[in-house]
Amino acid sequence: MSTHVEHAEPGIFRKYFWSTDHKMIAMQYLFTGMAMALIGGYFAYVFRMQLGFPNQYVPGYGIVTPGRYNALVTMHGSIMIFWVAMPVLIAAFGNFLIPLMVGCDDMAFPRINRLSYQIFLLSVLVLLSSFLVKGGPFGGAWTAYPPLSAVGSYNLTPAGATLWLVAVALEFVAFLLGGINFTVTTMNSRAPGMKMYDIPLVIWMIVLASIIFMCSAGPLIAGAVMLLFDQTMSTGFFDPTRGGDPLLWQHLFWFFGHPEVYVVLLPAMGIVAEIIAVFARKKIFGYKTVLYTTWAVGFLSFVVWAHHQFVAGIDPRMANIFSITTLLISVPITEMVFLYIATLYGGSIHLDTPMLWALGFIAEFMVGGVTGIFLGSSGTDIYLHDTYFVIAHFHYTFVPIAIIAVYGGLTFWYPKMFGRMLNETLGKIHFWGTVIPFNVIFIPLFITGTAGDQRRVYSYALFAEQSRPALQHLRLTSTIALLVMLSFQLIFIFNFFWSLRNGKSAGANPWRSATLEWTVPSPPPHGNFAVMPTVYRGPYEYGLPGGADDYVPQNVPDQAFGDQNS
Amino acid sequence: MTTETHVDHTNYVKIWAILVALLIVSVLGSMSHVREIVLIAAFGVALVKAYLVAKNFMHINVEKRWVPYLLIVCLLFIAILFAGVAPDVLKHNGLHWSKNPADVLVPSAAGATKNE
Amino acid sequence: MLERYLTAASTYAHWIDYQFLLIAVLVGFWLIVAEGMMFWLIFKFRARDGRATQYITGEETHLKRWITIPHILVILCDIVIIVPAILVWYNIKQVMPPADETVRVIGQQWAWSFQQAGPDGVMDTADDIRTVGELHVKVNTTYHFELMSRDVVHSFAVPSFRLKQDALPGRTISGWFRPNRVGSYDIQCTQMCGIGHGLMAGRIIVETPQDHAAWLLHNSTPAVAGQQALPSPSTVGMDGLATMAEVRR
Amino acid sequence: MSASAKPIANARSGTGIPSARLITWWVIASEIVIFGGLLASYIMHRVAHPEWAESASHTLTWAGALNTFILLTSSLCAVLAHQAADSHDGPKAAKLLRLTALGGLIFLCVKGYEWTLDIREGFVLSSGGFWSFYYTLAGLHGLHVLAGMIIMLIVAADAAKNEELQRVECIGLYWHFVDIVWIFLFPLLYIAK
Ligand code: HEA
Ligand code: HEA
Ligand code: CUA
Ligand SMILES: [Cu+2]
Repeated sequence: MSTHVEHAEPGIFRKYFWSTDHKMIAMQYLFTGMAMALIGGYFAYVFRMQLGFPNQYVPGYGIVTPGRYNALVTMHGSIMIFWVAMPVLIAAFGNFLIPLMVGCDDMAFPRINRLSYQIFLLSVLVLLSSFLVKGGPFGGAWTAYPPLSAVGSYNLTPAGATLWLVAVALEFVAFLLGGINFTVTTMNSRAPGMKMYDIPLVIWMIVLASIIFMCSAGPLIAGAVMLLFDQTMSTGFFDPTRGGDPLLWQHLFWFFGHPEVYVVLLPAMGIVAEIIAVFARKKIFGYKTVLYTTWAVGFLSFVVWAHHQFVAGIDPRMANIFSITTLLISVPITEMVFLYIATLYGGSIHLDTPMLWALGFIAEFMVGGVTGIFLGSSGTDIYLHDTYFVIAHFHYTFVPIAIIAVYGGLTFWYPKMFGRMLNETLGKIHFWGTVIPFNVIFIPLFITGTAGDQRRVYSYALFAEQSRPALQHLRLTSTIALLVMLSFQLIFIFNFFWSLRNGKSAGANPWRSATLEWTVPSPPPHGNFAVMPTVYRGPYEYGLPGGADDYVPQNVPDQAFGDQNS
Repeated sequence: MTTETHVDHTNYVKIWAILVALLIVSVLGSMSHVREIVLIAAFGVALVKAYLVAKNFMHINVEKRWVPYLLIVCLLFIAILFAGVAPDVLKHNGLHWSKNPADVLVPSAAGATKNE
Repeated sequence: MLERYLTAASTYAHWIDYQFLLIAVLVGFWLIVAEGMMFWLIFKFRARDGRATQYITGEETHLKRWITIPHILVILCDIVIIVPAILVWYNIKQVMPPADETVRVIGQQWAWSFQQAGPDGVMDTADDIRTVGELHVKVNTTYHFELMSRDVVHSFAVPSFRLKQDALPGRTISGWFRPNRVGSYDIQCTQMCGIGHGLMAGRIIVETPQDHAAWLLHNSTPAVAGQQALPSPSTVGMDGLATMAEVRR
Repeated sequence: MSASAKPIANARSGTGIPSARLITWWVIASEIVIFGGLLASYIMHRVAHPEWAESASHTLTWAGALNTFILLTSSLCAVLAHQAADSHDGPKAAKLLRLTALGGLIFLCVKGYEWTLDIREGFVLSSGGFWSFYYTLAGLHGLHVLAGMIIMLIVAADAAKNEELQRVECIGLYWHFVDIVWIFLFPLLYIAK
């Protein structure tokens, strides 16, 4: 998809599918992720139409039966998390940025990197193939609680369930390989002079996210093997009639599942940090403190998992511990958010599109974060668990992360990736056309959740309290807002492809940014740096008093202070 | 490569001999009928063996400090997992819940296959 | 606050509602402060010609205060939230007030069935009343429930009671509730349990003692085991049955 | 890609640990949590089900012990190979690595024989909780042995030409780790009854 033509010697296949270049692998992940986002968004459209207009014909799909509804929700959730948020935030940005920002020519292990994408692609194919098998794709929720997910006669999608499980497992393998590579590259291959605290925050956060992923995914991989055997070899790991325990899966799942939300949160936070620093022309307020809070989040994320299981049949005494740790984890995140806001103080804020997205991320994520407190305090979660309040909570975190921050990152690094600028006006229209409808989709869902709407239900017709007309109006509002939001995405897609050819030429450093990736031509050539850089300072030297320009790139020696011009 | 510390040939064979001796100990110990001896023979010896392999074959003691710490943190996470899950999975009853053989109160489960 | 959206019909509904309100006020305050601060800063420090950026590292003590103080206040807020939250939890899930009555609640794909003592007041006797999809209870009476599942994980939820508890196969989980308002309320299943999950509705009917006694007498014919396996039309309605039949196909 | 086309990134070593060894440690760390999760699940079930001891008494302790011996010995070969590689003796390292891989092969043969006996007695994957864990744990471990063997033979082929000698140590580290896992599987599956 990328337009820049290098030497034409490698064939199309070698260049686009067999490349070991980190930038090409990043593009592969990015475009796969975006394609999956369209699929996941399409599913959201279909089931929201069903909720807005129950049992009506959905244009572009048909009638949504209960079974299909479940499959749509399950696939929406799994795709958005595993095949959109992960590949775009971690793999695409990680691959593109790590070697460029730490100042080396490629990943430490380029072929492992290529293998990672190939396994990921395989997982996509396995997942999509489940749409073709008898019974259709898996419909037992993205959490796949057994015995429902383990027994074909319970879920009625035996083949789909197994394919889903295999796809998730393959995806994990892909990200384990990728994450290990990121970690090693960042630890070992930094430019000379780049000390621990000279690493840009986005790199820190992607690497820490990879490490959290690595440490939390293991038990679930083990669990996946057990579930696979339960499905296909009639073992009874999760079958209580044969000595197994269905709760075990829930624990293994959430031991991974909760850290996973921070695995996607951190890269988004990192992207936002870069953007804010550049467009506010400010050093990040308390760079080290941000890092300490990140470590704290990383560690604490391993001790809160059972807050998803307060009423799942765990011993009630355990809930107290997990409730306390859950509120505890809000402390470092609060601090991190406050530090970002404080960065704005004393700055000179340019509201270009990337900055709009970054600020939008903070504003929206805070709403998602504080609603987590309602859920984390065990007493109220009794009522709110598995209602639309939870749905609204995590869409207020996930959409800012996987959509808003990703758009921020894309608009920010687009010039670097493709050598051209995106159209600013279209960008702003797209921003407002996404963020406003986003709130109109999910604020009503907070209310329906508070009024008792449970999740994963294709129609509320049988529930007298839930079929009050007032609630149906809210659901309808949400659905219509989704239609608006989706239509505005067309502007982005147009802008994206149109600008590939017609955008203004970007030059090496259009945003006057201080990190290393902006010192090379856009798009960066194979091998990235003509001369391998040496690093002299931290990544956020903006607003310097007395310089000719208000910033100093990381690779400019102290004596040359003042006479650099990208 | 851990060139810094040159460990000589005989050393490795000696460690191997100790490991094999420990293996024999654990097999013999397992024949005992005293539960404690079996457990120590089984797990105490396993810990010692694992330590010997990690130290002498993997040279974890001369590796950079944070490497063993990293591995220990991974083990710690597993310990946390265990501590969080055991109250539900390891036990058969707790506060206001108990595991029941499925066929006791739910007649339709009586037909389900039961092993052991 | 929650009662504006949904009636509260059990004694502990209000505890949860107050806890919700407390959290809403505290985090709402901080949310407004944080958002307000952010937008004010964006406005105040918007780029203007001729104004230089300040060079701030964030290590300056006089500026760091602006982070540390709110930060400590937020921790205090967290404590103010967690203590009552755990108290609410403790009183609902950890202690059980003595029972006046006990019911057995069984989830299965995709219906709820209930078993309660007949006029003799003893469970597991011939006059036990077994119902499907409908549970009749007396107002102002403390009920213990024994919850189990026949097949997959379900979740027994009565939103108006603020009651929710997953039903796990292989386990019996008990809990309690005390209805305090006569009426008829929804029972939901809130855990994905297969294609009929959205159809797994039930009703809980809270009656005056007189009405309840009459109902007991009228229904105390021994139920035939196995008859309970299918949801009765009274719960799901003809609509639901038709869909369910379609689903099972 | 030939060895000379390696990126500069691969040659740098910010931590002081060569990248190849660093990545091996991270692989081992992520394997710890995989095996750890499975072992934790098994231990919990095992303690909860004293009746599983009966099933466990059918396992063949001699086979487990023999396999422990084989793995320990192959670990010795692996570390000797590392020593040879350290003194730049590629061909010797290759020979020792092949010996290590041979140990893996014998291990798998013993395992195969043992499983045949088990299955003949009617104990299969689905014969009950203990057996499910028994086959799953040992199977997952066996797959690691197999993977290790394959990589080891590839590394040996390079080492014989005195190329990529740093890999000898890495595959050794991995092999020792697999050995340690077995050191714990042996008492868990064969001794504790
Ligand atoms: C990336 C995604 C993401 C993030 C970042 C979070 C962040 C948090 N989440 Fe969320 N959560 C999910 C994704 C996420 N969550 C998902 C997907 C589910 C449902 C899964 C499913 O069931 O399908 C879920 C479900 C979920 C539950 C279970 C609900 C249930 O099913 O019953 C709980 C309960 O504790 C919870 C809590 C929290 C908390 C306390 C935080 C905290 O980290 C938030 C901290 C942030 C702030 C607090 C905001 C900033 C601070 C201020 C503005 C200052 C004011 C603050 C105070 C006074 C405290 N979440
Ligand atoms: C990253 C995670 C993510 C994201 C982004 C979204 C996005 C959306 N989600 Fe989803 N959702 C989940 C994760 C996510 N969701 C999960 C985990 C569940 C639970 C599943 C379960 O219960 O098992 C769920 C469930 C869920 C439900 C509950 C269903 C039920 O329980 O019955 C609803 C209901 O309205 C919903 C709606 C939406 C809507 C309207 C959007 C909209 O925001 C979508 C809009 C779509 C787009 C904007 C895509 C456009 C993309 C492009 C144009 C390409 C460009 C691409 C990039 C920039 C990457 N989601
Ligand atoms: Cu039963 Cu959902
Ligand atoms: Cu969580």
